[in-house]
Amino acid sequence: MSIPLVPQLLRSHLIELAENDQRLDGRGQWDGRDVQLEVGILGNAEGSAKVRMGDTIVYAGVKFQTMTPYSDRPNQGGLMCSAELRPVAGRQHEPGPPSPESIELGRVVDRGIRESGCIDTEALCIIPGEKAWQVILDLYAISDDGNLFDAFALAGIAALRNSVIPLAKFELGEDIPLDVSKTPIMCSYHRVGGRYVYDASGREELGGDERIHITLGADAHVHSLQKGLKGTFTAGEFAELMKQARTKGDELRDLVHSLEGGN
Amino acid sequence: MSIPLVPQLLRSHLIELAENDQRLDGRGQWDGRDVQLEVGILGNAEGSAKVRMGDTIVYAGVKFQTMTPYSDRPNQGGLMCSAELRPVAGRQHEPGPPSPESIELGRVVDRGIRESGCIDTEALCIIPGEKAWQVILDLYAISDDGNLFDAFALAGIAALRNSVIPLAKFELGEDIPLDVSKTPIMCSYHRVGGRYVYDASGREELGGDERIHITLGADAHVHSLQKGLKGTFTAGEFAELMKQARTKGDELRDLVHSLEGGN
Amino acid sequence: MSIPLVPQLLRSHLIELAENDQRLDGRGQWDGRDVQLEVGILGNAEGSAKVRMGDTIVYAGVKFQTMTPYSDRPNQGGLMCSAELRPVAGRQHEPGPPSPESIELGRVVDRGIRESGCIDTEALCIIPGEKAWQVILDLYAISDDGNLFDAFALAGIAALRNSVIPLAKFELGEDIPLDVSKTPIMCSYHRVGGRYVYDASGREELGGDERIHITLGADAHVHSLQKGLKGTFTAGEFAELMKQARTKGDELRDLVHSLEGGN
Amino acid sequence: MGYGDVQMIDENGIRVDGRKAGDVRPISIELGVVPVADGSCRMTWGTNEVIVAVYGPMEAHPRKIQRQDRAVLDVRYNMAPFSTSDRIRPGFNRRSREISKVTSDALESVVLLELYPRSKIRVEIEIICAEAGTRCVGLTAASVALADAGIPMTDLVVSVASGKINGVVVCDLNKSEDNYGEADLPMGILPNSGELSFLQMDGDLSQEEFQEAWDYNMEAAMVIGGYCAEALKNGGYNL
Amino acid sequence: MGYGDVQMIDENGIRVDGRKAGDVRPISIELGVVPVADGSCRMTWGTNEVIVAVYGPMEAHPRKIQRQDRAVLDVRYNMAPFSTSDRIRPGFNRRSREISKVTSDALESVVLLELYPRSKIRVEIEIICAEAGTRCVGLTAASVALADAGIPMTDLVVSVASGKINGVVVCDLNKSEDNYGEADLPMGILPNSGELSFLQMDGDLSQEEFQEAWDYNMEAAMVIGGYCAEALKNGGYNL
Amino acid sequence: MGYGDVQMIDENGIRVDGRKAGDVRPISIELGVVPVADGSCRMTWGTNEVIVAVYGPMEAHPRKIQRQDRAVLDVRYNMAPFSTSDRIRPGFNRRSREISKVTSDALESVVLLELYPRSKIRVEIEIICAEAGTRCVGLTAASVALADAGIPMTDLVVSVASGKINGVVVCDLNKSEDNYGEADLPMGILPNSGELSFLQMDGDLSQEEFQEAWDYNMEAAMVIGGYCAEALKNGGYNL
Repeated sequence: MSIPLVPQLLRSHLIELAENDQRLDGRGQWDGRDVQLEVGILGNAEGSAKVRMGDTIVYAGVKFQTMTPYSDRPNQGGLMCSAELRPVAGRQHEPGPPSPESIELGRVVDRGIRESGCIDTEALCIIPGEKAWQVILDLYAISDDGNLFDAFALAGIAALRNSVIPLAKFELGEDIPLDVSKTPIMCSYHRVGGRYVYDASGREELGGDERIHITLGADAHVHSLQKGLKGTFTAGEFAELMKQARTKGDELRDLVHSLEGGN
Repeated sequence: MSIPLVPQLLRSHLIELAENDQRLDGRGQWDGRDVQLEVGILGNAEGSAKVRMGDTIVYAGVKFQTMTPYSDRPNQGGLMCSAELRPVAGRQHEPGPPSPESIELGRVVDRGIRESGCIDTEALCIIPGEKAWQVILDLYAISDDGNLFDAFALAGIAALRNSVIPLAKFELGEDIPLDVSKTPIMCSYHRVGGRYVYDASGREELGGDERIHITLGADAHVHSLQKGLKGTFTAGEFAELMKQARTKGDELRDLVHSLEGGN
Repeated sequence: MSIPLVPQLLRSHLIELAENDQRLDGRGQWDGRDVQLEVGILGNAEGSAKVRMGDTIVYAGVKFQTMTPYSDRPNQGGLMCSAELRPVAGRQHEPGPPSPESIELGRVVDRGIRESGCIDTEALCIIPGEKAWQVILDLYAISDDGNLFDAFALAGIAALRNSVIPLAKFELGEDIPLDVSKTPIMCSYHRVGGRYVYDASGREELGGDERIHITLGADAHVHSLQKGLKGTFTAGEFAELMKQARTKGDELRDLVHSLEGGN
Repeated sequence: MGYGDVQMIDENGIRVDGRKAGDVRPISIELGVVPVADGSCRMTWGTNEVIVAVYGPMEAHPRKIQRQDRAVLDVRYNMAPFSTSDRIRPGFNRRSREISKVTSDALESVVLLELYPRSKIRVEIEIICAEAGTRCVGLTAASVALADAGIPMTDLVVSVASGKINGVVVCDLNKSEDNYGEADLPMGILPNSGELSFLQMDGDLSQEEFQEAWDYNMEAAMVIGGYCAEALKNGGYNL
Repeated sequence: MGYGDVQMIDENGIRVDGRKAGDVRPISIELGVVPVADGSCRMTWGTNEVIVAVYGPMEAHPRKIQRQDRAVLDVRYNMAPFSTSDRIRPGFNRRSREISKVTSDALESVVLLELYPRSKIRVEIEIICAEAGTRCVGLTAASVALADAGIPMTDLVVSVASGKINGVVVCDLNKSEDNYGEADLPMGILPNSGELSFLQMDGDLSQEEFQEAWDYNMEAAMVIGGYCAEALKNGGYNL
Repeated sequence: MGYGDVQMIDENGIRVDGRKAGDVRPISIELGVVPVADGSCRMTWGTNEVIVAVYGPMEAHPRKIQRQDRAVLDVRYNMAPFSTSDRIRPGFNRRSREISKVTSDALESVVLLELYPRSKIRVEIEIICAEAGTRCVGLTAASVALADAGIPMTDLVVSVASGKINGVVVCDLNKSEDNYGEADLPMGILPNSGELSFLQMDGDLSQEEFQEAWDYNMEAAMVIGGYCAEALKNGGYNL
């Protein structure tokens, strides 16, 4: 484990900017970077997406396997979400076993999707007690310039909504689209220079404090929350973030839906 | 792996004490610390015990799983004994993979119980060749002030003798007590200041040399022996330890039995 | 991972020797060390061989297990080749997980045997889709004085050709010899002092550059090639090595066959 | 699974264990339970049982983990193999790693680490018996054990979770409620400042339900914070 | 499996995807695709897609990996879990370790490591979509990415494999050909000097077939080396 | 398993392999069998075959494992995958770890480690063919290999096990006896002093049976100690 030096100069600079309501790259407090979302771009995956938010670039790929249902849930298949932070994604990402940071990242993204109930695990059953589909969503960062959480969550739900169950490959009939009933969207806020900002860049993360992740569904239903890193926040601060997440979440949900023909 | 500094001052002090037939905490050579034994104290275990010997505190918990019998022993279930030395138990216990010391600890305690034949593995068979009970005894140290071997062995056999096979939970009938036909007792002796003492404390272990573990059943039958650490001993020294272990073993066996209503 | 110091003095000496067409131990450029090959020497293995090439000594042992055939190859058994470079084999071999070097060593030897097609995996099928033989070849170095590749490859093919399928032990009938239809032979060349030599010793490896492994079958059919370590070579250099390997391969193949009664 | 079929709350708003919606399960706190540690705490909460030992401040080694300007806080959350209905295999576990991390983040927010440069403080959270809400019990007990070890802090962290069951928001789900629960909102609250240093949530809550669960947690945290303060003054609470 | 039954080459020597024996699949090269890296390259080759990022030269740490007289080259070849028809489980993998090592050996032969003592250069090869020949694509793309990062080299390494199918030697096997192939000869060729820094081979080739495959590789490498040079001059090729 | 049904000892006290109760299986000792090592020994004992190599004293590294006042003894006991009837998978193995530790403890008791501060001595025990009693063969061979390497010791350690079969105490169980044995008492004896540096025992022995097994081991150790001394003088024994 290497210890990042606390960049005191960077922190001072970020405080100064915040006092003038400015950010390093000129964005406003609640502005996100440009988002590019592509789906269906991986030849060997049953569903896929690529997200670019500024210089942060991630892929999501969906594969299907058959599994034996758990004995206490004989009518259900499974959803597994795995996030890999490989050293390709940045100078600071060293090879080795998954760090606590990357475990948290994977689990928070996973819960945001899973807990929304967007996938009906009973619909994944093939033969009760014997065979069911396991949906495996793999998240893969190629370039980390901050806010991998939101990039992974966006790529993940877009890839799932773009997936086809490969019945033909398993000699079980004709391929059918995977039914995904919701579009949970994560919005992450980082305390930088003393105030929260949306979609922190890599340098803002480096000089920032605590982080709050909010995953919302339609009608502002809350599906998942997580506070990470050292720091405290007030009820008032949280209420403002929730308000911002409602607006931004709807915007990104529209982006996902805009790529889907029939929706 | 950290290397404990050989505490030369402590060793000198222990030699001086031994020459005057004294110990650090005022005990006699063959005296043990106060022993507190409680059974049935863990809500989610099928058998449990807690042992306190001075400032050494350990738990033992028994769980049952079903297993497929090994093909060469279709009529037998299994007994598994696992000892964990987690960092909660003391400043010197660092996190990480099991050390050679903790592997030895677990295996010696396991053999003392297993080799006594106190559990009839054929009685654990449910359907020959298909299903049998696996008894899992987990030993767990909370506070290590020396002689974890004896504390684990005592908690282990008491927890097993206190166990109930959870037939109801597995929908196999009504719960029945696990049949444990013997009460093997381990007594450990450590060379401290040049002579052996019973039930060494943490500081005595730190300044001591080799260690001898003797597990006896009823009628002084020998079930398990182990010599640990650097050092040699004579036949005469061993004969004296065996004599001491016969007396102490009977005493602790009576303590275990005193907590059992009908025995 | 320890870093071997680049032995500049050794390298200079090797260059000087090469300029005079000499080697450290007096051999000619294409001479190998004395080879001793014994087969059938391990009591608990179903096939075995021991090879000594100078001070390099290795064992190969063959064991059989039953396996369930892979669903896409229901009529086939398997061959697994595993090479262990344990610390017994030399001062430089530290304990720990397999190094990239030992992984390469195992895989190159494995491919040389496997890719020759000398074992008909369909003949290893016992009951299609249900049961088949898995042949496990374990390569084990006792003393490493260079060129483990060739020693392993030679011991490996000799042990396989010496193996008996233990039908009786598995209650499947009477033991029969394993059918091995070919005798692939690996010849390895190391650039030492600027030119290639055959069968480099430990000190030649230490002061050498890149390495080329050529595995040939009868009629000079090529079954496997590998270039290892830093360095480049020309087409002309390679052609010369191929020529040398054809001669040497035939010689070693005859040695293997000379130990087999009926062949 | 037909949640509607299992009625966990009666027509008078009384839960299966007799509690009202906002009630917390019974809690006891004992200090000094690990004699070899620098500070320790045993907390029972419903049938949860948690032991926390604190070691340090002590020299951080190997040196590469040292921080020049503050102490390193090394927090581990672990479930004993016999703590649950099905045995837990010892070893690497992603859930425990994540809980260890968020617990550490929550405690770092209150411990005055800058008083101990180049040193290490170890916090060992062991779940001996698990009902529901072990991460909350562990975090609360850890902040008490740190205080017992005399480590300076700006505040305690008191953690409690509210959730939704049969469409009703209630405080501090027990095991049977958790099995049928539709959402869970654990929070870590500083009783003096009212700020949060820990927050998670899973499931489905409307904005109104969310606010209700938040408020329950805030109220409960003040009550439990009182228990903790009493335990630290008197060496224990409710024994 | 009855190779003879599956006819992969027609009577005119035309392969299933329309190529002649010596033809290479379509290739595209894009630079700078990993914005946070010091150099990077995306290469598609048939339906293979590979991304390579280069970081460094930077300080090598921990210090025990430093070399006093040169830089350490740290090369990793990895397949994304979704890159193949059957998902690949992340983690330790003997095949990837070996390919990483031989790729590193091949690149060390051309990179002027002695210019950067005590430092480290990381080369991360990620297979995003795999058809056949990923080790060749990865090695070629890695040498382009190193050039993109401005690391001085004596030459590029261009890698390509020829093989045998239905008893015929052809260049650059695609996936369906690879499934029925009888031999595979990947080589890593320095386009300027014509020397080799990488060589593997598996299967069964007579001496004559071997020579034919060798010659196909040499010719193809010169063509592909031209694409690489063009990409490095113009920021991409065939986009 | 009905031990009574399998008669391992006849009415004259003769065992299945023709030995009397106190007899040891045939033993041979060969030195220098690992040419690259500083000392080595091959010991066969019945059909057991063990090879031990000793490396050192050499510099202990990394430095954190160094001891200022003595050498570190690094002992590994390992069974080759093909050494037993069922293949053993390479890798971590609790049994091997424990035997390595007790073997190391037994050897540390006789090796004059304080003569080599800050250095390391490696002892590699490889079981090539296992019958019964491999830990005894390994420990005995290791002490011979240390002597072959010229490492100063106060004494050899000779290890042998007696056991109980069909209710009769006998010395040095072979494989078939071990399968039906009711107890096993391995000891490590210093032939000159008669002291012990190694002791284990499993099973069920009355005090009288225990004494009988102890006495057999003591007698056998003196005989085997003679073989070892002869081997060290003459470069081998019974070859």
